[in-house]
Amino acid sequence: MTDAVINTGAMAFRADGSNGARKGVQVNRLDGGLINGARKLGFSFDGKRYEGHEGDTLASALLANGVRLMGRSFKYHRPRGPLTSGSEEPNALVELRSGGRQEPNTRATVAELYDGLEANSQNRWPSLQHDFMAINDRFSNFLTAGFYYKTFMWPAAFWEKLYEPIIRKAAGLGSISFEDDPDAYDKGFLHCDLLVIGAGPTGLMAALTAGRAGAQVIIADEDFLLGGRLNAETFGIGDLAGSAWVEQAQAELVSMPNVRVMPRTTIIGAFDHGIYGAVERTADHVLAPEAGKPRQILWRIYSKRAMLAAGATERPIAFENNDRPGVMLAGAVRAYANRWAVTPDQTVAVFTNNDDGHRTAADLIAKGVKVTAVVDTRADAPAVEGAELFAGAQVIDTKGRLGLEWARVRLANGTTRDVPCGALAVSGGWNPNVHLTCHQRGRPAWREDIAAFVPAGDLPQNLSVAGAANGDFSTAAALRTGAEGAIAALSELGIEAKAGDLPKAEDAPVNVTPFWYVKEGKGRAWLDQQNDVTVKDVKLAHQENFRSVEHLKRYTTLGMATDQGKTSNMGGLAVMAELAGKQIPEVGTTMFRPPYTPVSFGVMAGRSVGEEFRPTRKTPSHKWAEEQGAEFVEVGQWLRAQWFPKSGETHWRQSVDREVLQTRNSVGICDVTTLGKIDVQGKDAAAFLNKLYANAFAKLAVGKVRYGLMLREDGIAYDDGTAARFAEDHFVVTTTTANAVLVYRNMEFARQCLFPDMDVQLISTTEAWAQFAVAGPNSRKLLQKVVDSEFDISNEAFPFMGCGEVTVAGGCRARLFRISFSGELAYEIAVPTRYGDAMIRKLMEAGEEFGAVPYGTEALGVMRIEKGHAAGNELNGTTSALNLGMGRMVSKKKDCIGNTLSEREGMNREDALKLVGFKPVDSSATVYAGAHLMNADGEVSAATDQGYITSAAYSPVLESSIGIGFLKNGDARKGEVIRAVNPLEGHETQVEVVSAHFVDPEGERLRG
Amino acid sequence: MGKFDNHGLKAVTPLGGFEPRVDAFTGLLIREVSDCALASLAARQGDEDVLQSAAKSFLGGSLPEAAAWNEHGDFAAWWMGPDLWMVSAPHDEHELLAAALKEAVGDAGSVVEQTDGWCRLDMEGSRCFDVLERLCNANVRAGKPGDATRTSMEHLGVFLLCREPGQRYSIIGPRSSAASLHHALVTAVNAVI
Amino acid sequence: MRYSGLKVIKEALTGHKGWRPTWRDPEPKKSYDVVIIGGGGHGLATAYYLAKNHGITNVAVIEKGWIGGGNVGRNTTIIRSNYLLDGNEPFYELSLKLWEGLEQDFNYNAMVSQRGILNLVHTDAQRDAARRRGNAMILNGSDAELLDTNGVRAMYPFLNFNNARFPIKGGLLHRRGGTVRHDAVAWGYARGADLRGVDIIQNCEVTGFKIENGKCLGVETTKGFIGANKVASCVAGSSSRVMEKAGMRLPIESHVLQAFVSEGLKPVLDGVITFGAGHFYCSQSDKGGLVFGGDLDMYNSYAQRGNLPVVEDVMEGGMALIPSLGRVRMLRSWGGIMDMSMDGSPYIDKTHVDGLYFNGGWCYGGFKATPASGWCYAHLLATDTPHKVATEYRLDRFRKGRMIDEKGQGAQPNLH
Amino acid sequence: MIINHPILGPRDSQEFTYLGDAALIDRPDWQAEDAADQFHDYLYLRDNPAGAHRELWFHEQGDRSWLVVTRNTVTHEILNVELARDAARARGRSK
Repeated sequence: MTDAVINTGAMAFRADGSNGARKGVQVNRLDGGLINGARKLGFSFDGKRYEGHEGDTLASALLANGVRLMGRSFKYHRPRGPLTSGSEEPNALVELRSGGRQEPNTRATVAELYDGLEANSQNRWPSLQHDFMAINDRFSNFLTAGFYYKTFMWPAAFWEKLYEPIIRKAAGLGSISFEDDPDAYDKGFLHCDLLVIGAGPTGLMAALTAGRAGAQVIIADEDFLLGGRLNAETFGIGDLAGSAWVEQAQAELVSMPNVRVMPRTTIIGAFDHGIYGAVERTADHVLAPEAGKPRQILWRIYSKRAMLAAGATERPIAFENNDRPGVMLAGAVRAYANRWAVTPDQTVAVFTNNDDGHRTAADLIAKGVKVTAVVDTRADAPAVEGAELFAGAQVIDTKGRLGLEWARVRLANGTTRDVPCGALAVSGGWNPNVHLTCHQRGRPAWREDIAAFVPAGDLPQNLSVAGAANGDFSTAAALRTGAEGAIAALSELGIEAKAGDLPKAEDAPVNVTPFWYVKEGKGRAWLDQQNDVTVKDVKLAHQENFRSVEHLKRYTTLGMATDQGKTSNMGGLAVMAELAGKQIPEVGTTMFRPPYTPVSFGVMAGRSVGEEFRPTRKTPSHKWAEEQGAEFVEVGQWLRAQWFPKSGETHWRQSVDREVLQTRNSVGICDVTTLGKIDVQGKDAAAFLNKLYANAFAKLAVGKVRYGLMLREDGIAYDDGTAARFAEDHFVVTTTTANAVLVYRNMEFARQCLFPDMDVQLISTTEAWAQFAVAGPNSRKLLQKVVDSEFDISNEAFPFMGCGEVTVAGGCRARLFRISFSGELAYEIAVPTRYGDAMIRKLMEAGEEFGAVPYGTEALGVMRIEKGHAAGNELNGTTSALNLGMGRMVSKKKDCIGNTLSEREGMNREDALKLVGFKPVDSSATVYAGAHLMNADGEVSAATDQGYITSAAYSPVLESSIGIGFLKNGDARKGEVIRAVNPLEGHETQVEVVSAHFVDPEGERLRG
Repeated sequence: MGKFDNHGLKAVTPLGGFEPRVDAFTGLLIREVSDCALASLAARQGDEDVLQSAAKSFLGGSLPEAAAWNEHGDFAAWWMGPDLWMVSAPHDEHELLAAALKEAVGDAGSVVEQTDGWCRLDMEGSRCFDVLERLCNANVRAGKPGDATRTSMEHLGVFLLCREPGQRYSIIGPRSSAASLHHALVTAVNAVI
Repeated sequence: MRYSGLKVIKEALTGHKGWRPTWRDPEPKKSYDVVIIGGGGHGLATAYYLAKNHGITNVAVIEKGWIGGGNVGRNTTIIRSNYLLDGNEPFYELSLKLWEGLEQDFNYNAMVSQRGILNLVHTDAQRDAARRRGNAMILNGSDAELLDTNGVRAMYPFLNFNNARFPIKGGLLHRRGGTVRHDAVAWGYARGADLRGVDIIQNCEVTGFKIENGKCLGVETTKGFIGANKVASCVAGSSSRVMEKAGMRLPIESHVLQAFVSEGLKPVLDGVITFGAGHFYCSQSDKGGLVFGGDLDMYNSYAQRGNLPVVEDVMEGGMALIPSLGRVRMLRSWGGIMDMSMDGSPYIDKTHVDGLYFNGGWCYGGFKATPASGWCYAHLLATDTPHKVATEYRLDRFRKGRMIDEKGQGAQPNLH
Repeated sequence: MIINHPILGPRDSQEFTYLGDAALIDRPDWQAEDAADQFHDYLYLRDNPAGAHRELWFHEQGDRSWLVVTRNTVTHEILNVELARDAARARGRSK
């Protein structure tokens, strides 16, 4: 993979520790970090301008500028700042960009900063600081979990008229602009031996191991910087700083042609048989994509083996008012400090139940940030250097209106202490990122020693898990399991990979004492910060018997936020477990479904948008028709000419009437290429068609065409067309335009599955021939001018339902069929498609002396209705041959698909629907397709329904609106006057039941 | 104009021009190829071996194996399905390819003219892999010369013939959708280059 | 306990101590008049109407997992009465009428919200079909309006009217259609049934039937044998698996249908919209998420999850219809098991075993049918005669050639 | 899903069209005494197993072979793939 594209820009300033340019208004900017201090980027938030640096996220840049307040919660509109530094962020959601590019609910924590970035806060009015809807917070006692199920029911009409509109207006998070998204999106396909999901120490080690072994490797990470937690931590690998080791590993991977390194790429789902969905954000870190280039790409990755090395997500501890801006996860605070050189505030406190929180304190202290206290729930908490430790203590409350000011701590001795802090770094332990292992309903298992769920049970086929995602939290374990996992995966593919020497790395054990929520206090402690689900809500759910995890989630909306429960599910489960007196796994596990993080409509649609939503099929005469100013209509994927307006015609009916009359009076020409054409050959071709068509085909003579009706096995008619016999062992079958694909498929089914020993070969030739209907009394005369003179196409030599090969225009090969859909003397002539454009011009030129007209699908429809020919509206999937008036065509003497079941009683009722015609008693009245039929007298109701009109048109020949349709016992009711009712549009028309063959019922014209 | 093209009807290419279309990009060329006659060739049941040898003498070489294509002088052929091939030859000399092929194989095979059922777009240049991986699920990077893969591009079923991995391909799709296929290719090229 | 705004206020002021379990968790009795297998929407509704309409309260609903955990807990929440055929439309019209009074009836706010359903029309043939359907709806007492392009534009100006591959030519609007908070339906029926004495037994799986001399005497379960005068299966996607234990082969295949919800958005879409030219339909929940879906994955499956191609297909349809969705994100997807019948219409019928009844084959239309399904099934169980709007939902209709095939697709379940 | 085509090797299921139970190969004899019943059972009744399921897939965007795929409907694991024509012959179908 020589063309592996990777933005290595970030690497250039990894080692750059200079900070000269950073200070100033960036009051919380620290030294160091993996940002480019030399490159300033201007951006705005809520209209106010700020500066950040290359390598920043929107959140890190805002924090650097002393901004903690970034959002409002869903229900109570509580002020919120970032909780995390990653894609699991529930609070700091913004509307990014504007106009058609406005993007609601973007996590500021992963929005890469670019020059000119524009962001606005959302779900607040009139401003983020002063949000009117924050009044909800005052009424929170009334707005508990599920309160809406118990009220808003009286008076009944008020729900939709009053309550719901208010709720709908208040609900939701970000908004869309309603402008079309101007950006393009691509899709693509990649293949590999090993897909490594996540480029932290585990993933990098796995990719290095596999890459060195020569395997085809893809390593993807959602971050724009590879390295995972190594970028957020201070500990090194071997002799190198963590980030320096990452840089080295990345350089080696990029140098390998068999490795594709994909930063900014999120694996969104694990699908069957090793197919992974991946979204690569190719232009979200710039102002706008280059012209023609996509904003994002959806990759479908076909992997032989995959390794999940997605790390872990830290979880919070719930306590009263734990949601103020400044209360953050401890690992996130550490990441902001170490990677982004930012502290959320100059004074920080830590609240933890495990050793990890202590790392945050140490790193902040090393960066010169004042750590006012380390509150550890464990009585035996290890000492901290440079900060006061409260062991066996808990944070029980916080204060600060739009941002944290201090935290109240209950000490081990029972007294309280208020600790000043602008930020509180909270660690409740880590949850392995098991999400992808659940995508095929694998159920994680509880591991007591780390107090977390780990992957278990049925993992997606050929997926292994390593590192923190598997509960192995130390860096050394990450490197080791990454390498071992790669070796094991490749050995299954017969590729030998070597372990090599692993660099030395920290190997600290996990010291965690489960602690989920602080029980003290009467206020609210948040579990799901975005959806405002509190410990009290879970207690209420328990009280009301919503005790399984599924009921809990649905009743309280816990875990239904845009973070999909990544920061909230475990807390909710733990509270419920305690209330129910059960162990956490007894309450249930939480399963995750795709996508891992939310994905845009745009990227899932790719290029299938607008006029390119689906391919367009054009007829051979398309260009010519365009020149004539034809109106086009979609018929499946085809564009067909609907009518050909002439100057002076102001209404489509004028054009259509003219086309019909001129065809019936002289000659008209229509492109019928779209009809399916299937070539059927073989010794058993005739016997085969005899099975497929309801009517008999075995005895059709060579050089003849026959109409055929195809039934489904259930006896319902589904397609009709003709079969022309060119030789004993050669037929060409036509299908309707709409069913071409289906008929061809069904024929293959019959050939391969039902009659495997029949000698039959099938192939579609729909597109190979440009075919034109030439219809009307002058059609023969016209064709005689075009068909070469050595071919006799007189009535005697080329009778009705004849077919043969001819040449036209002085030697061009053609096929001629004497068949008629219009009911006129008519032919269909086919030439190789490349000559189709010339052929329509030739036909029109030859027809000039007859006043030949081109006609479109509308005139075609009028003429077939005048003749009572069934089409799609009649072959609607519920009508049998009997209904269509073709019951006698179904041969009882042979086996064919559909004949046995067509004999069922329900399909042969005495009052069965029959296809008949309808003519309005008042010839100026209109008949509507879709009208229902009622007896002349009596009530108009479903119970008295007599049938329905399937197709209707204005017949210029009869100078009346006419229709055909299905009427109970219709063929015995000719002459009866009934009503066609159309209450939908307020019409009722008296119609006379007539034969469906309005024009030339004896069929004399076609034989003339 | 070939020897069978001397009548009053002027041919147009699948993309609608009188001349095949060429689109040039930096390091990549998309070329419409309209000078091929095509005919499908299917073996009749029980006559598979007869057909193989008749085809061999007609083409000057064996019919290709599954999922492959090959060429022998004027003739090329690709595998379409079990006991089914497409044979291709220069149109000017072989407009009546189907008839000639039928004569050669007799009752051992069913032959159907396919010349104008298809459009062919050839892609040449160094960025073929990058373009193709945005269009179809064929594992082109693992491909070899002589591969003939049926795949789909932007909802269109096509045959992808590998002439030189990473460098030269033929994409053969339904003629009526030639414009859509061409649009898909050009769009993908613009996205990559 | 009666729910009301006043009650909510009172509880808020007294620390929410008064709320009782929404339903009890009793141990099963030795036997019941009726045992309903399946604690989904239909099973719970059946129990509710057995008690309420027929006074039969010695009833157990037996649920393998948690009530409401099947398709009533995972669907796109749409209710409508816009069917075409005589065998169907009266039934769905009854259902819609029941929805309209449901919340006051069972005293639970399921947020029945009739904001209208619009089925878009792209061709003349589709308009003809829409007219036939609209007329059938009106003749059956439902409501319908046929809109032209401008009528659609006036409702939803942000649909693609500029460069659509399949231009919008109009639509069939069914104003009484809408959405319901789906989980609340299960809970509301459960609460209503429980209050009337029905035992709801969760985490109790049926492992077999006790059938002697052609008569069903009860069910074997993971909590032991439970006797019953009548046993009523109502297990949606598990129909084939459960009825196999009674020796039945059904005209049913199980397929997976995926559905999706976007991140929360300020109001975009007021009603429900169905895009006939692509496989996409969409509404917006009261919470702000766009709820959308499309076609089945097309293959038989009990896996309760789908695959990527259908996700793409659905979202392509979404973008084709509403180009301003480009930057909106899909948040969650899920897959449910649909018991797809052979003509797309359901079964509410007796079986060949005396005392054993069957309700199933709802395809992906089961949610909207919940009230009428329960109503009619209860009627059948109580009276041993089919309810007048459900007379066609017989298991033997294929033998007789009396299919109720709305889509006209024939005996291929995944096409309905 | 990936279907291991007996001729072409692994192919994406997107290239295929699904029909259903492979029992649809066993089309009854139209002249049997109880042909109506047999056709009813053939066309309408299904085992519909939760587990291994023999089913018909058509390689429509490929070589147009009908395949009989044995697939677990609970896990989607594919256990066996054969050409439907061979399977049909093995079940005694001919002309």
